[in-house]
Amino acid sequence: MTRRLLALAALAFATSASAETIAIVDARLMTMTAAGEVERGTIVIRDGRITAIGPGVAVPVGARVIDGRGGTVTPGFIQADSTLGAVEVSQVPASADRATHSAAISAGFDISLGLNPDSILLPVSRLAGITHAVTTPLYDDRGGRDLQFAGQAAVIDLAQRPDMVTRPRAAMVLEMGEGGAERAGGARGSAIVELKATLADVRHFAAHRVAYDRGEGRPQKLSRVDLEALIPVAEGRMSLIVKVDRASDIREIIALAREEKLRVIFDGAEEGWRVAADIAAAKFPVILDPLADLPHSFSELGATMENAARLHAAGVMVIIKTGSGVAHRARELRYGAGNAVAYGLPHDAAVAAITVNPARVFGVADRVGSLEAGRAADLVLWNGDPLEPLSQPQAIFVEGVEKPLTARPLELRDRYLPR
Amino acid sequence: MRMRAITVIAAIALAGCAAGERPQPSVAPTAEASAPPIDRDPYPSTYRAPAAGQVALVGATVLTATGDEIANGTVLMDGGKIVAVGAGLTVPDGYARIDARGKWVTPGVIDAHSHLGVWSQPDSVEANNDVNEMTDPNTAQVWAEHSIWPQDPGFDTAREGGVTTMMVLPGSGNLFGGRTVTLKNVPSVTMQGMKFPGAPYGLKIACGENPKRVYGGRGRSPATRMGNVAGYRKAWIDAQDYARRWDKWEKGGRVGDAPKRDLQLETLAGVLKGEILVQNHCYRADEMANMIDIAHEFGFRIRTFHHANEAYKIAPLLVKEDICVATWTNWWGYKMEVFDALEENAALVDAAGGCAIIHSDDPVLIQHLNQEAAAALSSAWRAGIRITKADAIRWFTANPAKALGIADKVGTLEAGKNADVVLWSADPFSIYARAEKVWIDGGIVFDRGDPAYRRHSDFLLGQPGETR
Amino acid sequence: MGLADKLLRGGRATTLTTTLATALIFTGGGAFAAPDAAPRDAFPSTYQAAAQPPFAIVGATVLTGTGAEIADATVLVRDGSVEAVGAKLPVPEGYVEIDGRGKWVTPGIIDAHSHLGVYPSPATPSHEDGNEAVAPNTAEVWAEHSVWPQDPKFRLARAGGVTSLMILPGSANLFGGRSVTLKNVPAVTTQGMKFPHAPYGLKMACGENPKRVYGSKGRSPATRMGNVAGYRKAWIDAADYARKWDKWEKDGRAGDPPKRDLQLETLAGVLNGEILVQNHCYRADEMAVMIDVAREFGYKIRAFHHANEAFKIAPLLAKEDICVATWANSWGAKMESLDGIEETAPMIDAAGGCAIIHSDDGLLIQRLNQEAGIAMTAANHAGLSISRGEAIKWITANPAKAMGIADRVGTLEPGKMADVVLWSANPFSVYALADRVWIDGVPMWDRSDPRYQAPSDFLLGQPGQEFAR
Amino acid sequence: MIRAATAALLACVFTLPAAAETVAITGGRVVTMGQSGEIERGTVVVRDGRIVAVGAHVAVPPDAKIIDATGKTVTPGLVASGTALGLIEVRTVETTDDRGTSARDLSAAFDAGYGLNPDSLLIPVARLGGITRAIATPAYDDKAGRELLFAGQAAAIALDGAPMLMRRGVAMVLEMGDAGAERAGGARAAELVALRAIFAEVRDFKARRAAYDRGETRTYTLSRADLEALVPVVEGRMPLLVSVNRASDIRDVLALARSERLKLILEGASEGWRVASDIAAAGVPVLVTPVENTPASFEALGATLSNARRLGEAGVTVAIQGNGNHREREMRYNAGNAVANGLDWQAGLAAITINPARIFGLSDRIGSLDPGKDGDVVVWDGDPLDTLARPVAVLIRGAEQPMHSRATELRDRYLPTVLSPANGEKP
Repeated sequence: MTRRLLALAALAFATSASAETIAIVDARLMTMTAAGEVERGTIVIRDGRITAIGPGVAVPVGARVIDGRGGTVTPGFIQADSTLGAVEVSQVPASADRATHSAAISAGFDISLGLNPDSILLPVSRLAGITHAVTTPLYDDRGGRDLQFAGQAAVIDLAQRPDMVTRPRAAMVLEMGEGGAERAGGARGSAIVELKATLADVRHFAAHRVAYDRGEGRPQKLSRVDLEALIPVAEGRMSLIVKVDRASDIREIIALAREEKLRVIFDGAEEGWRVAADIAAAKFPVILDPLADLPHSFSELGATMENAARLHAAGVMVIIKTGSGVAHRARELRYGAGNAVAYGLPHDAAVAAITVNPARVFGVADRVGSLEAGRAADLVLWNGDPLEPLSQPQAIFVEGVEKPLTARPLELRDRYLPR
Repeated sequence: MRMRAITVIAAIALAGCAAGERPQPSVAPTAEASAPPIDRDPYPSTYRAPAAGQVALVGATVLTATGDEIANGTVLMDGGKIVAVGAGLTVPDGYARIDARGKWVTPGVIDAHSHLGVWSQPDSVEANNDVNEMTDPNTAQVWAEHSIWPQDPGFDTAREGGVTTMMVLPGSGNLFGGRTVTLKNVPSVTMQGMKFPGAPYGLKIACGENPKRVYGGRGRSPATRMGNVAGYRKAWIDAQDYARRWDKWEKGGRVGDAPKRDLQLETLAGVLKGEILVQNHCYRADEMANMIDIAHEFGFRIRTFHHANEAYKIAPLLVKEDICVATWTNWWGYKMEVFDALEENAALVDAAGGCAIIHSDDPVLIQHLNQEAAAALSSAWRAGIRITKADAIRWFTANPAKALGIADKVGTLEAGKNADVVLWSADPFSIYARAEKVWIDGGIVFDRGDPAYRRHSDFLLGQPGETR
Repeated sequence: MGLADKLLRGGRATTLTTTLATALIFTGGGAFAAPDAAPRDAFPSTYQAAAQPPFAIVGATVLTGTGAEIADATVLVRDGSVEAVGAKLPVPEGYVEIDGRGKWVTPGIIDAHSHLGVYPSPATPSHEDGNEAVAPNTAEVWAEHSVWPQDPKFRLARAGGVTSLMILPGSANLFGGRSVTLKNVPAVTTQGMKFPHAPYGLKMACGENPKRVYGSKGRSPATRMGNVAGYRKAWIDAADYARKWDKWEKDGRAGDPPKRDLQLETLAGVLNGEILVQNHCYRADEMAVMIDVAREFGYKIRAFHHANEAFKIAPLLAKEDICVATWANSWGAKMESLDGIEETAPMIDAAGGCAIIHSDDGLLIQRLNQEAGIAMTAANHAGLSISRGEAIKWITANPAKAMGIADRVGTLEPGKMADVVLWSANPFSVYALADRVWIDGVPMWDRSDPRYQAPSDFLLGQPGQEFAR
Repeated sequence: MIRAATAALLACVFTLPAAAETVAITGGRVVTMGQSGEIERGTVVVRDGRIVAVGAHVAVPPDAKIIDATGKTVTPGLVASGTALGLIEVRTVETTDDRGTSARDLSAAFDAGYGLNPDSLLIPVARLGGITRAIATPAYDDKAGRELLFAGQAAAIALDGAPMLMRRGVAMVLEMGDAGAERAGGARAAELVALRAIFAEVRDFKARRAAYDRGETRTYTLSRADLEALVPVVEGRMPLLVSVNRASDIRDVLALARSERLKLILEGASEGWRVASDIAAAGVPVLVTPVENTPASFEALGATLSNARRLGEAGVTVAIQGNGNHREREMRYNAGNAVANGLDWQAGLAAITINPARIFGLSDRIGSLDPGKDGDVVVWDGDPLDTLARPVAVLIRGAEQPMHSRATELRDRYLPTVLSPANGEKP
């Protein structure tokens, strides 16, 4: 009991960067940088920062040595398209802040506000090597809502600390295809026309803010909050995550993005492999769930487990996620990547798809997603291949802070574990 | 190669249509009967095993699901049955020899909880949703087999994941959801062509949040968990009464009019007689304890608790009651009653000596039950629980076979058992392992190297991506 | 060891008779011998107290629950039972001695009205199982099937000295269902908490709630006269049902037994005296009507709950031997509680009745001692003379009586279950904290020892649980 | 006993609040909560509604009515924050509930200072719990699926009859966390975004009132009345009273207040102890109900009996609330329970006297026994925080208040039947 309380205390208070020097030795290092993979190397961490990494790095005197033999060090994983921090129990609405049905807030919805760093989902996901997530708004259509945008996604860390937002407003979320059509009057055409009209409104607003505030601008369908939020999208400064699956829908979006000069991140793209060359030419990244191989709807009849491998082979930057808006099952991210490997994606590309690729796409690659000297340690030591279920993390660092290998389910387990 | 495969498939597919003879009803008419007997098997299986030759898998690591891991093992199949399993066996003449060195062999994967065919792909299409007859808390009169669409593309993808047998259940909106059906995962035009011959029926019962939300939300009973229990008990009282009336009529030499048949009570009475197995969706430990007391009160047995995320809290009780636990590893937290889910649930039940099962309840997860089990095994090792791969393989083979009442036929690689076999490219507890070949009753039903075996469903013919 | 057996034996005096009576009426034998008839105990308790060495609490002021206040007293506990209580008793050898000087000892607190487990925290629709508000008569439901043993409030109530409690269904219906009496011990199953052989209760509700719930749906009852018509119709059905079973029994069980009906089985249990009526009823005039209904159909009301106006008919209630479970502070939330006063319980007591302070609330259950203190103080200000020895009964001996377990708990008398609270100070004071709590002689709470403060599974790993409380 | 009861009966029928006169409360232990600290045996003199002298050696004016407080404790009148006093009679009788509006264009402008009921029978009950002043606080009326964010403005009231309004607009009431999110569309972020937008609107409106009236400003989502009501809030003159519980929500509110330069009061704050230093650093006071320790919702999982103590230790100004509506008299027990769980006794008393007075800007008039302040004094026969003590005299603005309520009248009516059952069922 006392032991458990101590563990609890550790869990709650282990947030300050430790002032010690740690060396992880003799591990396989997947740096995700130009240095590539080091078969047997050492990482030295001092005051939460990586001070040296590579083969033949000397262990400083007095360092705490973590034996990494047989193990692998990867950057902390990034779960793209999750709702971590915004949900506790999906079916308890009060604990879910993933979406709004406010009639006045659409693009302006900013999920980085009101996140819960104490969420018990964070340590659960962390035990699967996830140190960051792209927390992404969902749609709440309860009120017969017909607003276009789900809102703005944020990159967060899973350190369980108050300032959990790594990058707020990292991208705008828009569903097109079947869902978007439904929300725009039932036809894909209407959704696209509406989107173009909205972008025109936003550009007008951006150019006539003063008049708008004088009440002299043209009538705006969107609220001021929404209009403001969309300016960086219309100006190509903020990426637009477009949820879409059907091959033809993907092509439409590529064309629209060219006309409107939008930066697009495809999400889902279950038939992406069928238009892989177009996506590669447009240089748009794709977030996908490698396990999605079922024809759930008429938009994803071509779904296959080989989607990731085929897109990668065509030169598309692939980001792997677990499901859509996943929270409780975010921990399956590495299994998804493993399955992509089983279905043809190179192993290093699969690890990139959950580390450096999302870091780059969401603008946090200077902090996370790869292992370099000078950075805060954001990494995981595994006792085997990180994509294997039979491997477990041996040490986890989130942005310089070593996190305990505990979570509520483990406490529960220990309570009932036969002794 | 391709031609041969297609022929086999055609044979399988036709099996469902070619059923000329119906098996005899299981209740034979008696001479003095004044009323026609009840046909206990009105929708009989027309399944015929695929053409099976003599096959030898040689050199693989074999997990028999009886507790053994055999290195350099040989598995011999003949006439649809396992003939022998052992290390370095001599392959008799006439056997087609398959080089399995570096690969692994297990029994066919059995999913104890599936909704394939009753909630078919595309599952966003409402017309494809036949899983929940949510019109009354007690719909014991409905049978899942009458909702099955054999063309659900999910059957194919499940087969590619090594699934040879599955139980398809009605949903959990009702206290009594209806009868389950156990299927062989073979391509077929008819449901009867997939039915597992001789498999007992199950009765789907649901605890907890779902029934009370569905009916409480409509201002009907049950609106609370105590309302759930009152609903179960009332139904069992009715069933006892019904069973007694029939018994009396039978014992009285079938004189006079038979009691009027009632489909709902017929199913419940089947449980009281032990012919139908209770498959109980129930998450919380305290609710499982209540269900066990109800079973004692009315004298029936619960075969399996499904989902059962808190089973670890009462593992010794479940062992004592000999109730299987079918659960997940990774699912948790989406509603209150799964809040206390552990990755170690199955392992803790196993460690207590119980019958642990990893099930899917999902068309994606059913393709990766081996991986879900691997994650459970990994968590067990993390917790210091000593379970071997040879033990853990039971979680999706031998143990679900027990839960489904077909353990005498499938679930292990033992001589005499049906030859439902999976050849894996690697250790099935590895994320990279894929089912390379799958046999059902000794006949090949999947071969990853042969495109002819992939995507059989009529639905996907001519659709985008069909040629993947 | 045989402690559990001992507990069962202890309970035999009344409950076995009761149980046998049930058996005679419904089954005439073992439950499983005649599966069509009602079993005696379909959801049997699996509660067993662990064996403990004997102990003595020495030097405390003891309120025995029998009316006495004993200074510098010794309480001896052995094999889960109270062995002896008295001033300066010698402590036998081998007893663990607990220093009670400056402290107070009372019987374990008993709450006669709680919804812990059926309305757990946090309040989410998935947990809320207290009111089967789908029909005015749901006598067929049993509260125990709604109890979530992991409700974090059980542990909080334990820290408030509560050792036994009756969980009732809610008050939306005329007949809400059966209540269940629990030992406040941590358990994974409800059966693991069930007070062995405690009789069932039947929750009935008067007044505003049923008529609002059903009247607003355009169904009966929509008025108080509709309420009464509803009760009477149900009792007529129950009497008919009981008569059919009696006849079948008397006819030597020839022929088919009558078909079981869960709803009528519970009501018939009341008519036969095995199930105790626990009646939510605020107004004096409605209580008087309920007493007449009980007379008409020949059953007894064991307790009126809430009963804010009980003080208006205190002599009637004393004469009818009906307990009154009420509050000191709650009043005015609705019309029928407008006349609530702080002195209801003491006035019942002064009239010779059975007064109870109950909680009906997850916060108040942690402080029933204070609520009793408020009532006592208010009464003494009003000129009544209520001693502490008397007032402690409101939360110990009297609720035990209302729940039909007074032969086993509620007082510190030799042979009773050792459900004991050691308080840091006069328990009626706002500053008194339960330092230690024993249930059947087993330590269940210790304010200075984290081993006894473990929270519900639900709170494991949750934010803000860094220290026990 | 019967004699006492009869006397009480008579007293309650004929006693009206005494007019302000000169009163000397002598010989008691005086806990001033003010500049004189605690006086072992002291005297408090009240004249013309005001305290004129407090001390150990104060001369009793010759015309003074003397209340002998020997062996008793004298405190300032208690101040109840966050109450429905004056706004409600029976919670389930809607016509008697004036706590909130369901009007679709009335939010911040709703003012609980209108429509107060000085005849409310809740007031004598609260007074018998030593409460002399209260903050009448608006509540939400969400029946019509209301989406407006603010409940309205709270008012300070006195519990000595009409006119009871003491000060209007002492705080703007806003619910955040679970309930606030629900009202703003189901997500916390939605409410935070909406609030920022609203404050921007109010600032814009404030700068361009004339243009607004010419119809030349941009369209505002709020009505003019609501905009006007919020001007003192964005100017930091009117505190924003925010109900919030989860630690992260508290941090969000503190950040919002910092960036918007708002004056903040937190209410509820079940997990306040977890961010106590943040709250203290922000100089924000907190209204707590210290007995609320159940994890009643996902935003209160960290609820604990030690909240008040921990907040106090971190340097947060804490006021303790009662148990709502009809149960405000339990406020002092709540303070007692906070003390039982570690809060300093003086701090416990401060939390129901001087602290709420300060928090709502009323400490120039009430909250302590200092010369010049209103004569709100309570004499107790024991520890005012304990269940075992009762007030024996209550003065508000210098006037002795009747020591009975409808409840005590009921009690006294029925006491004789209880004590003499032979008298029958009815008196």
